[in-house]
Amino acid sequence: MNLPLSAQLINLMAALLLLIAFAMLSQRRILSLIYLFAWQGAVLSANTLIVAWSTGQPHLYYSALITLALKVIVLPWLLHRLIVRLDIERDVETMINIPITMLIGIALVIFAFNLALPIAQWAQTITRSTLGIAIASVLLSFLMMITRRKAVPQVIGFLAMENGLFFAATSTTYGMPMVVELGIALDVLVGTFIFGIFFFQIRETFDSLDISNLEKLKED
Amino acid sequence: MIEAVLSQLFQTLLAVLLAPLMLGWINNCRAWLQNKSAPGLMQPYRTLRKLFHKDAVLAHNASSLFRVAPYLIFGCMVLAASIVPAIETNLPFAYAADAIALVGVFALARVFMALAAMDIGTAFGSLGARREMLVAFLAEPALLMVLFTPALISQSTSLNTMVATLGQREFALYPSLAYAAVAFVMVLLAENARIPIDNPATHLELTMIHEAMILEYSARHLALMEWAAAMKLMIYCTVGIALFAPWGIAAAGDWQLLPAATIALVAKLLLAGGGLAVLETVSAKMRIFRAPEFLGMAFLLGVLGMLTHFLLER
Amino acid sequence: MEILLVLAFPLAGGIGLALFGHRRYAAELNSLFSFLTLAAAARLAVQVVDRGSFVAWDELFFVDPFNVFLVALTAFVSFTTTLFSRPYMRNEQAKGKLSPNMMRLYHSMYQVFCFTMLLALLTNNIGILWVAMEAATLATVLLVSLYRTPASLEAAWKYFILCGVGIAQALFGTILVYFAAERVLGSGGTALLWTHLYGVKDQLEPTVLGLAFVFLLVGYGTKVGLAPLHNWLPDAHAEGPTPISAVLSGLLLNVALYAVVRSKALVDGALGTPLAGNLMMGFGLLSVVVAAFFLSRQKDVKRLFAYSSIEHMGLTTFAFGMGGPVATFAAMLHMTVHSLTKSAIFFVVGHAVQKTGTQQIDEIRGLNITNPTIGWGLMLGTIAILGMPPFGVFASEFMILTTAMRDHPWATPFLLVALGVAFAAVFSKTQGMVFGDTTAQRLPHSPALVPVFVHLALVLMLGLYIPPYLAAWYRQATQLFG
Amino acid sequence: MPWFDFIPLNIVIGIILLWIALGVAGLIAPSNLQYVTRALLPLGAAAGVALAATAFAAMTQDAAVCVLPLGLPDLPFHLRIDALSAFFLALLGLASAGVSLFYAGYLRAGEDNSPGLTCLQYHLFLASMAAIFVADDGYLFMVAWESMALSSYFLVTSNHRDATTRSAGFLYLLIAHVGAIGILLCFGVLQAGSGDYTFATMRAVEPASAGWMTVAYLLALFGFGAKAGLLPLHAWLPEAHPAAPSPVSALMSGVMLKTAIYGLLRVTFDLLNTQIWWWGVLTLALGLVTALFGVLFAAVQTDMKRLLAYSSIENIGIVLIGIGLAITFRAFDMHALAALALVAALYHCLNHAFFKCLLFLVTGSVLHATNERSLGRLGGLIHSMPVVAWLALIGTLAIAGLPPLNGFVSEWLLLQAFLLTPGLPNSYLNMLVPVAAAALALTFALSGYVMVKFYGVIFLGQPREEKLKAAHDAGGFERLGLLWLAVGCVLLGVLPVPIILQLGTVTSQLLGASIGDSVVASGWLFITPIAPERASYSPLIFLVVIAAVVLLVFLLVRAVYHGRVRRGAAWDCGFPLQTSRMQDTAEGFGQPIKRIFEMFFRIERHEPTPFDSAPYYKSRTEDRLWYWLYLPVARLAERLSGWVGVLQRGRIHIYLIYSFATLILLLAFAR
Repeated sequence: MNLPLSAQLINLMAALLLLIAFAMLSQRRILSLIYLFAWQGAVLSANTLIVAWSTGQPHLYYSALITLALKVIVLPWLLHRLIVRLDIERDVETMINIPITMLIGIALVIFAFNLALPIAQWAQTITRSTLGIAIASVLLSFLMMITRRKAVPQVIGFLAMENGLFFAATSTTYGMPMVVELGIALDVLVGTFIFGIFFFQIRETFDSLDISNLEKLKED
Repeated sequence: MIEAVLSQLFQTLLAVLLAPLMLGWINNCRAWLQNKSAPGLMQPYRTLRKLFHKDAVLAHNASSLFRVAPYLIFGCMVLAASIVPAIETNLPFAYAADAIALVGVFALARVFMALAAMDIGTAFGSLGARREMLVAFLAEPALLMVLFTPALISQSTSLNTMVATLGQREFALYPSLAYAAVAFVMVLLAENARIPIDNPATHLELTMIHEAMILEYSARHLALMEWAAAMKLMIYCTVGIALFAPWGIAAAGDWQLLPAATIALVAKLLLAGGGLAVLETVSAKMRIFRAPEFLGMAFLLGVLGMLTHFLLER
Repeated sequence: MEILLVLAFPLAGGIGLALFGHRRYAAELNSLFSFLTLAAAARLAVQVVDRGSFVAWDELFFVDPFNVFLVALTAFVSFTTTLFSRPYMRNEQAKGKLSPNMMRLYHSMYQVFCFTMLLALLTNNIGILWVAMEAATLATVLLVSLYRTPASLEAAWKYFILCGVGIAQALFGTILVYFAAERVLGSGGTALLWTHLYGVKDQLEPTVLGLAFVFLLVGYGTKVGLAPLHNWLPDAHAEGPTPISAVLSGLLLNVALYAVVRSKALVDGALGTPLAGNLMMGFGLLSVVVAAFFLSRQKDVKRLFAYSSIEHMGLTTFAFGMGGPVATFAAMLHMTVHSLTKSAIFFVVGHAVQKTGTQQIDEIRGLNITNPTIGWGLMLGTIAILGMPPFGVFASEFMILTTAMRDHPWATPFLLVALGVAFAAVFSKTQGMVFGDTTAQRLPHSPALVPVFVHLALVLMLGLYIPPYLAAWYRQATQLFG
Repeated sequence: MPWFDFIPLNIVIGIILLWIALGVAGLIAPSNLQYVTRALLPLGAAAGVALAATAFAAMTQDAAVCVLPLGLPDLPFHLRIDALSAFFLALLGLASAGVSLFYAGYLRAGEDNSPGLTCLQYHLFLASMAAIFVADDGYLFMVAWESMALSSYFLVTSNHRDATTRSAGFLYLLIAHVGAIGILLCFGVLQAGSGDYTFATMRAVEPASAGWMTVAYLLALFGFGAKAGLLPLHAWLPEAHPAAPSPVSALMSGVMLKTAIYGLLRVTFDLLNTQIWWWGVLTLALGLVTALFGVLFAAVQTDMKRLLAYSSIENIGIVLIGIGLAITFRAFDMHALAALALVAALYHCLNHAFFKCLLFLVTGSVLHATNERSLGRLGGLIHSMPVVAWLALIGTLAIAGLPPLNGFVSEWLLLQAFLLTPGLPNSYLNMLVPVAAAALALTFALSGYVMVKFYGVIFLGQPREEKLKAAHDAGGFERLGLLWLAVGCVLLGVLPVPIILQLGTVTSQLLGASIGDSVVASGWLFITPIAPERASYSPLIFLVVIAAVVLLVFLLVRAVYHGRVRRGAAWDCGFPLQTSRMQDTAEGFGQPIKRIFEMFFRIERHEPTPFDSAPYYKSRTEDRLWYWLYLPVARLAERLSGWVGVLQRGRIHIYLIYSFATLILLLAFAR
């Protein structure tokens, strides 16, 4: 395979992203989840940087910067403070057994790749093969949200999904227009704040962040 | 035209006046058959006269309907009598009401009788009314079926045409009419409060139907009721004769045959009365809830008659 | 220019009320801003119907009959809702359910919510559309949990998570569209603009758009409340304050559906196959049937009407899926009458709930003895929403059903069974609430029922007589999806 | 304005608008009784008379159409008046006039809703029925149809504090709605893919095949049958009629049921161009079953309004029998006979409108006078309310089908139609139809039984309760309304020929044939459907003879003997301790029927044994169909909704899985 270096780098990043996604899927401890999330952000911004450099699109630098600021620093910091304030750093949660989750994850990855295949053949970007990975990571974080019992990990899963989307945006198309990027970034930020508010409200109402408290509204 | 009206009047009066006699005749026959001593042919007339002379006694809560009813019922019977071609087939009134209407007239009279019976609000009155209506709603359809068979044969419901077709055209045997005739006799027994459905001679509370209805009547009202009943029986007999033994009934127009026709009619009526008496003597009164079976049988025979008509006669 | 006003007023309102929202006159202020928005929207509508569609602000916004009719509707209903919420929220405050700060949050967020919906409708940029939709979720989620009760928290949480996840899928769809359009329109802004996308829709790569539509449908469909993605909807409607329930089911669902329909138009052009239409019909039918059977087991009055919203959204989606002039016309009419009727119903229900102090259907009795206007309002509203003539809902359902009978006979039995079941379910419950003897007491602030009867009168008129002006308007909109 | 050139149609539209206006006017002073009862309702009655006159005139003119700029943009309101619709409009006008007059006297303040509201609902009810008869496109028809259902529903539930009333109203509206769905589908089939829902188009185009035509017919039979109370969709009728205020029950039973007949005729003979013979047989059979069922259940009722409701079911059955015959004859191209059968059916519609309205109104007067609906607590009212009693007698005799009143005329015509069936080319039918005739005869006879029970128990005998002695007779307006209808019954009974001639226009419109010429053959005095020598009937002569004889006999008896009368205690076989409790009750009258036709009923009986210390008798008679059809359907719906409940168990993970699965499925499906 004789791809340009940039493309190889991007593919590497993609692989890393997928790896982290799997790691998150299997991670029990909240604190390490947050770290993993930060790492994912880092990979993302690096990836953006590479794309920007290789295609020479100025606005991608900004978006790389935003990503760095938001997803590597601000959000993890916020989450960290949150769980410290709620002192649940040590929280370990029980999930349905990991091997099965893993297997499902792998199945998803295969599915995603097959899904992306025709498109990848049609596309001409140097980074076409990453679409599959993007889809895969989105689906994986979806799976993660499904498997989590506690509020914070679910939110992290949500943000991870956002990362996957962002990755798709940057690597398959060289980034969305600036307005949209900013809008999305803003939404994510506000969203996280609101999540924060919720954590406290839920906490003070149910004195735990276990979502199994939130199963009262139903058809009986 | 004028003779038509005359013959109409003649026949109507004949029916009205002969009715009690017919009743007397039947009673006599029964008496002979049950070897009792007979009251005499004219007894019904005497009874009527006696009743007309008496003062009417009404219950305190008798309503106007109660007083009107006897006249209405009598009127219905007179009308019925003038519809049925008993001695000749050129009756103006026959066009005013056909076989179905005839059934209607009887129904009208019956309903008034039942209502009058309920009016005083005695136990027996309403009991009689209920039983009468019970018998009626079983007998009426049977009667209609009986009438339908000749109606289908003659392609008409007008009694005139029926008699003309059956009696005055070339002679033909209709097996369907046999069924109809049997059914008719059963209906006749039921409708005229004869044994086995009812017993005109009894006042035994639990069995009576017709008598229970007129318990509260007295004097002229009772007289009219009884007379109407007698006419009803007579009319039924004439209907039977007209449908199943129409020979000798004068055709439209030739009214010089009237005397002969009249004699024929009287002869047939005597026979019919005798037969009736025999039937009543040999059979026993049945429980009220056997009546549905009895009349159901009549109904069935009526329908069978029609079916055989379709099967054999077309 | 009007476009700016339409967006500026609610935005200003949002900021202004963030400062004064707790004051005594806040409610009036709220109504005032909404009224200004309505006025601007009206002018905009007139312009469009006269001049036809146009774009503004280097193609950032565009208006065509389709979205302008929704803009007008949104502005109108949000205005009448403020009229209703004035006494309603005051009663809540009087009952001590709400603190001044909550009132401030409520008023400001209400305006922001209107702003986001109008933005979503008016923008030309599918990216901005997505941003606006997400923002709408964010604006309402805190309102749903306004009462801070466990139930309301739970509802808000589910609302947030499910809609967040859904909307994320929509973003992926958007990216895919961009990804496909970029090839044709080149990178940069234009590849996200409806106007340009429609221009080149037949050159876009089918496979990509197929995938994109799936993501968009799942994404925005979650917000429309299509089964089986609907689970957030009844909770959010039942637990939030009633004005919010009214605008949620009266307006937000419409806006989300608007996004779906726009994408359908795009994808149809690219695919040339009825894929998009079939998917929408399938979802619509499923939602109608499922909702109908849910209806018959509801005990909470607001949940009941939330499910009825799902049913009607399903019907509308089905109609849009069928396509064709009549069906599309009917679908738009149905959007209109549904949001009018449903918001009216929620107004009445709100007052009824305040009177009786419960949302349990079995405990609300004999409304039209204590307060005939509320009772008859609820009764008439229910009859209207159940699609009984002479109300407008019947007009649209008549067109939808008859079209379905002609083009998709297989679907009609499902629809009819569902409609029958829904009728039995909803009507029996409403009858119980309106008739019979009662336990209701008076309220400190007299209810504002003018909006209710204005809405119902409009719906009644639409059932008997659709003004040619409006008809022409709908027809122009129908042209866009020819 | 283009629709102002043809008079009758405009007048009809005007009257419809007038009715609506009167209703709205009621809301101006909702609680002012005088205003409503002395001004609005009489005006409504006058409008009814005007409508009847207009329609009667319009029957002989040819059809006129107009289009109102209302309704859907591509389907404005089409209106059309032809012989068929004119006939039913006349029926509506005549009946409603009497009912409105009665209502003016019947309406009380403080009862149920406010007078103004009642006035609004009542007049909307009238207007929507009129609109049904002139509607000429699917949309307007449905709008009018459902408006009728709604307005009548509100009238039925006007006493909504009573739980049974509420459930009755709900059942009524539900079945009405289901039926409406059937009708809508029927139109959907009739427009045969043309996408145009005007009746004109439906006349022009034909459904693709005989199969589709049958589907259309069956849907119509279902939809309209649900409104008419055709078995097994009758369940609402005996519930709703008693629940409603009497004038409303009168209108529902007398006129509203006829809208269903109208619809069926419209679809069968007008919108569908060809008929298939077995449709007729099916309708005939259903009609017979319905009629028998109705009369049997009427016979065992103990609530006077329920009794009348069941008798309505019976009468609708009879009408359907006529229609069934007409379809069969028509399918075999025996047009004259088809016309005869149809005339019988239509005439019976008219009769039923009169005597059923009359009787329901009578129950209204009785209800107001005694506050009793149960036959077990009435009796002897002929003494305290003689006027009502005598007018009621006319209705009773008429509905019992006794000559010379109107009920008998239609029965007579129907039986004639039956007797003339032997012409049918199908031997099976030849055999079966007479049996049907037999069943019909049984029905007629039974209705006599029922009516004797009805009248005798209410008006005759001794009062079963003390308070009944204090009952007051009906007021002026009530009497006027009753009188109007009673006179109608007599006139329709005595002078049928002109009506039948007028009906000829309807039959010639629908069947292209009429029995008019053979009727006029022997003058206005005699009905002769085919030929004088085959069958003839002259109610007038009938009446005159009876009257003459009665008079004559009366005078003779007076002249020859005397007219003396003494009053005394009732004789009763000399039993002195006679009380009112010893008369037959309604229960007692029902008993023989229950006994003979046991298999039709679902009876729960408790009979005392000779050894009971506290003996009591209790018997509940119910409708088997309720247990065989309605409850199972309800249970099925419940079970289904139970199943869907599983979808929403409150766990957010499950919800996420739904979204996830949907996404995956669609992705797999889309590529």
